[in-house]
Amino acid sequence: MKNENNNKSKELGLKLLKDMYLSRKFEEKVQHYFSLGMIHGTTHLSIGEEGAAAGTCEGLEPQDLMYATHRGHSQAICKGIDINLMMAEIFGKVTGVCKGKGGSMHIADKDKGVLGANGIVAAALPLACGSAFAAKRRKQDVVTVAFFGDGAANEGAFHEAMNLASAWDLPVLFVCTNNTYAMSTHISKVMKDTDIAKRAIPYGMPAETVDGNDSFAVYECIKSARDYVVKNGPMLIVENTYRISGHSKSDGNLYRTKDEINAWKARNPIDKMRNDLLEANTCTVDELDAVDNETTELIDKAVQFALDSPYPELDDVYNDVYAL
Amino acid sequence: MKNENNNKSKELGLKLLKDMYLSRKFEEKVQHYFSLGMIHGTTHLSIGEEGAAAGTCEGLEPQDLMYATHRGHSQAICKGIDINLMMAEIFGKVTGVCKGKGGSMHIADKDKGVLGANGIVAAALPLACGSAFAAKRRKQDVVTVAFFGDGAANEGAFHEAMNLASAWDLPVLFVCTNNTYAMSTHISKVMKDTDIAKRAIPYGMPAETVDGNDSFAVYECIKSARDYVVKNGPMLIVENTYRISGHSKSDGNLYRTKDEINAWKARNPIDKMRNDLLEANTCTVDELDAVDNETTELIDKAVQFALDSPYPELDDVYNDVYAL
Amino acid sequence: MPKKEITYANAIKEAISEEMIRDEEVFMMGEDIGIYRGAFGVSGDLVETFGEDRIIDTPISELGFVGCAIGAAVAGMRPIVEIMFSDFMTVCWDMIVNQAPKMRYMFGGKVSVPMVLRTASGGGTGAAAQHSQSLEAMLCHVPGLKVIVPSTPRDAKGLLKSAIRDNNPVIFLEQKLLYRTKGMIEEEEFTIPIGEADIKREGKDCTIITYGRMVQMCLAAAESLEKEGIDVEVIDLRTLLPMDTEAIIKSVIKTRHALVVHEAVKTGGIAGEIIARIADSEAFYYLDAPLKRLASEDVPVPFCPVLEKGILPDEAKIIATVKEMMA
Amino acid sequence: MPKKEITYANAIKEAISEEMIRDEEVFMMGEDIGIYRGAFGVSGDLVETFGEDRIIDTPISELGFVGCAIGAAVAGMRPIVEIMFSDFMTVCWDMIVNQAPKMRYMFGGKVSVPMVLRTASGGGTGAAAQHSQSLEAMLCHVPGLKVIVPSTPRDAKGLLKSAIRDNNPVIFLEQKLLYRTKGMIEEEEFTIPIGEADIKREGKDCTIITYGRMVQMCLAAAESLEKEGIDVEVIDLRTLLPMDTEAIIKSVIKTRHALVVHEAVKTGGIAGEIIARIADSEAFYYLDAPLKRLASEDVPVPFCPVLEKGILPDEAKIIATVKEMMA
Ligand SMILES: Cc1ncc(C[n+]2csc(CCOP(=O)(O)OP(=O)(O)O)c2C)c(N)n1
Ligand SMILES: Cc1ncc(C[n+]2csc(CCOP(=O)(O)OP(=O)(O)O)c2C)c(N)n1
Ligand SMILES: [Mg+2]
Ligand SMILES: [Mg+2]
Repeated sequence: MKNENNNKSKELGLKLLKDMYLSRKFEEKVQHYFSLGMIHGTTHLSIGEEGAAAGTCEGLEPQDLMYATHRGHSQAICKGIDINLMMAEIFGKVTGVCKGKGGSMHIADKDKGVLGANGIVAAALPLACGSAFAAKRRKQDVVTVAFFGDGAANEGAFHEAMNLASAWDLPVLFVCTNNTYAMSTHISKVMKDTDIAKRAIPYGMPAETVDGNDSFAVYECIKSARDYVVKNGPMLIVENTYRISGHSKSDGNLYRTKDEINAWKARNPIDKMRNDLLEANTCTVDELDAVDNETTELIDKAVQFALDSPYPELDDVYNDVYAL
Repeated sequence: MKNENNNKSKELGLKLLKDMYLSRKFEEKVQHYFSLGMIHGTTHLSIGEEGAAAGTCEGLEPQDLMYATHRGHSQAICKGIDINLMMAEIFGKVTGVCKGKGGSMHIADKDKGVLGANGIVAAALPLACGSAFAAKRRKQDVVTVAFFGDGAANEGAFHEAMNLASAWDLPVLFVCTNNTYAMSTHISKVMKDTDIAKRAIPYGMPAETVDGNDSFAVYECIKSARDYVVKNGPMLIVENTYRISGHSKSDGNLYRTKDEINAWKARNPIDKMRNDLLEANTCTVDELDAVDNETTELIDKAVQFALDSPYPELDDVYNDVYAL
Repeated sequence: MPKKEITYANAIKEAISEEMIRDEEVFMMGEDIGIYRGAFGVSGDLVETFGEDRIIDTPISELGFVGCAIGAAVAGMRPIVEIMFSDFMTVCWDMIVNQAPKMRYMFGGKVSVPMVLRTASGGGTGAAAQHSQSLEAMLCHVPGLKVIVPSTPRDAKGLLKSAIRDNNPVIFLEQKLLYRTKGMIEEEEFTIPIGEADIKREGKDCTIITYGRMVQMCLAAAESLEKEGIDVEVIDLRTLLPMDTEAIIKSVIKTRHALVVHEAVKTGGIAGEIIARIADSEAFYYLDAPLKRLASEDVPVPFCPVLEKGILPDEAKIIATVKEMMA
Repeated sequence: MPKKEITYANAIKEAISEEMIRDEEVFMMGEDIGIYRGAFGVSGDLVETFGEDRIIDTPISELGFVGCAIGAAVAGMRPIVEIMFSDFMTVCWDMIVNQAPKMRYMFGGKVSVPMVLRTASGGGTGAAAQHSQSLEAMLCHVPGLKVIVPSTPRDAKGLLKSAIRDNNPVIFLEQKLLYRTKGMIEEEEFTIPIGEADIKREGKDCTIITYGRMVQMCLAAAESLEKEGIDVEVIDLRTLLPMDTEAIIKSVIKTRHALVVHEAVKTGGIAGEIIARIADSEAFYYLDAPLKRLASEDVPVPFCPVLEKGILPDEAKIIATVKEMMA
């Protein structure tokens, strides 16, 4: 029994680690090619927040659906989107998962349950009610996750979706990636009470707060929340974490201290997972390094795929505006 | 001491009664002339809810400001708007308080602190933050009331205003006229938890619920809430009451029973006030009837003023679009 | 073909009802559309026929429930969503402008959003500035949407059925003042294709391009003008996006005169789009007079009936404008 | 007059700064406009100069803080409110369409709403469909608003100062791609009146009517066309609402050719309005060629730079269109 548990958590731990490595390395490449001018537009990196994304997505079932945020690379990767196609998308290539039309802020793949990142803060929350509505109507064992940030919790869309989901008992799992900042704005500046979990109270909705840098803990929390949601209706999960990277391409980090960033770097979810797995004697260093190496290769291949892919033809610009 | 209190509550009771009579009779006339086709468009009557309007407005100071709802006749009257000009407005006359351009849904008079009824449910809540912002900035002893309905509490504007006001400690008094219906939709159908006061919790905002048909109680509640707000920031008051009239001109009342309406008619705030004043021996029947008669006359005069007033000239249609 | 008389409101209800029977995935959401029967009575007894599971009363949360409809559409359902007054589209404008029409494109064609947003549009009801607008021009500026404004019961029914079957977000702007008007429709099932204008009256001297509530007014003006020897062609666009440019150009080449009439305020109205299409077409070379438009005055809709009537186009203004053009 | 060189972004900052010094009631609200200096760096060190009480970071609550700004304006303050990207106006569209521009009218002229809403507009930045739109045409359809789109640092500064002093809600659409462009302005204080077009280049053969980011492109095209013997007049509208129709008509009467160029998608764009004004004016009788417009293709803005560049007007397209018109 002990052994079986250990095997399970080993398997799970390595999976979570792999997810997080993929996310981290994916974004490091994006950052790199962005700085070289080979990726355009803007990108919002989630470096430091991979624990929240990995734990959340692993806690779901494969058929579950998800709406991501503008900072959604890791969310999409952990949900299982093809990293080659996603990398190509961010390079604007025709092989991209959105044919180069969406880019970093609009990564989506319906077949993988990724119903899209969104450039409009909090807009995903009402949309998530829709797929949940459909699933409930069809009596499917499907939960929809709506990711959103601490800043997004101040938008009207948050309130309307929370109210609608609770009034109609929709199977939506509202997941707040609370990194305590909206761009430069600290949560304490824009919320009188910064305990986001309390925002579930008016809707008679249960809520839980979890250490988002502990992907094991997130996984456990989401797993039982999913059980609850599919049977009873919506729930709010607040995952506390930290964005180590800047907000987007143009962030002078004037609003926070190096010390603060460094403290969170030290607690980053990948190193934490490695330490936890080692300390519990669940894995050996070699096993962990194998994941490290494997993911490096996968990401390198994704970059190569993107680089090798052509840009779309101009003619393609008219396609996909309307469905037949 | 006892006597002085009694005098005070006599004066107050008669003032509240007068406000309520004015509101009731004003709207009965509106209903009448509407049915004759002499008033156009639509009107939302607040018959049955006068206790909430009267108690709230009397609990304020004269310099306080107020944003009304679409069901705002009684709110505006109790705040002290000129009933002649208001009646003329509803008749679409040029002497109207908005020169006939606003009508029932847009009654406003800045000089009386009535910053406008609003045709868009919940839109007034953010606007109220603005005058409160100005008052706070100017260190004025001014509170802004934002009236809204139970249904309006489901709009995003409600959430954003509540959050903004609390984050910035703005002197806004959010007053919910909870008549348990939004048109035909019962509150229990659209809120998992119908205790609207709880909606203040996430914002670290105090809230209180009061019997909206007891205008004395409302007055007391608002008076102390005003004290709190001007010193500390926003507060939410929920005033439970009932709309005896239909939602608007076209309401078949299919969504509620005659019994329900009759039960609330029996508890209507005007009769309640009369009974309370009599039972406590604060007033005599004659004193109460005097108010009754006086207000009948005042409203008759208002109607006459409106009837005697001319319609605007067509040329006037271009005025007031832009300020110089 | 056997025909029957029906009101504009009932034609809409019939379309919904037929499509709900035809396709289990069709359902309707909106404020007070159930037992209240809708603010304009359009849904009638639909809730009794289809139950509260398919005719769904929502909270006053347009952003929430329109978003929910979009999400349900992406998931393969076919929501019809009702916004009580078209002015309230503004409170969920992000969903209408940034979400529904762009998802398919942004996601490389992998999703579709088969949703219909029905809403009551226009003035003339004494409901003042926030309940009387005609906002179609704004919608026509959003690629990915389709925009329909029916002027008769038959068009309303046929086009709504097509809209429900369409795999794109369609905004269906019902005309408040037409709800109680009557017209003939066939007993049998029929649809009307989206994107085709309808020549409601043929004529050879002047083309009036219009849609919605203004159609009847233009037809009445045309009758009067006929008596004065001016033979007016009235084109009812029916669908504004996509627009049937061909029908417009063809007619203007024939008549050499074009007037656009709409109820929306003039500046920024869709008349500009129509005129630009004419002015950059072969028809330009045939024109015998300036291209004209008649629309509401550029002011918020005033409450007072005298003022409101004054800002709207009417038969007399149409007649005067056409005469001026033909002079 | 001594002159100095300044960027478009800094010209805007200078206007804000001067007006804040001039009038205690002026303040600014928006997301991350303080220590972050604004998403496009426009506010720079304003927060250090004026403090957090007058340069106010808001929650992500556009509906909330734009409403708050309107309320403060009604109370006599002069808010400048920043919406980070103009696409986000959609989340507070009700405030922009139904509240700010209508309050004065609905309330019979008793209140005014002296508010400026500044926002970054336009594409070309690879930011895809929800961060690249040019939505000015929708705004121009709302009586009660004023709409400004400056194309140079000087226009930006002079017009923003006028906007801040104006007693009406003014939407000030800054052009993302112009923020870093430079131009000369006088050292002394100056303002530019709202509602006046500026002829950025005189010419006698063809009038190009444009505004915002497209102005430089049209001027460059005009230079090239001059070499081919075509003398183009370029009118920069600067203010779209109210529109300087007189300047347009006068020019078109002179040149007998008119082309409108804008970045917004073609269908429903403001070019239609401009063309309708020409086509229903004296200028109609002078026209030697169809009225043309050049605008973005009718699609959501695609992410991929190749595609995005493809949908936008550019110098080559302008040159080709003018040549076609003159042929
Ligand atoms: C409606 C809207 N307002 C503003 C923005 C600009 N914006 C993009 S991300 C962001 C901060 C979001 O903060 P949060 O929700 O905490 O997410 P995080 O960026 O921290 O992941 C802002 C203001 C936007 N995209 N949409
Ligand atoms: C944004 C918006 N949605 C819908 C409406 C239509 N409408 C007017 S009043 C009303 C009901 C409001 O309910 P509540 O807030 O409880 O106020 P009550 O009418 O009960 O006084 C509705 C749905 C509106 N005016 N604005
Ligand atoms: Mg955050
Ligand atoms: Mg109510």
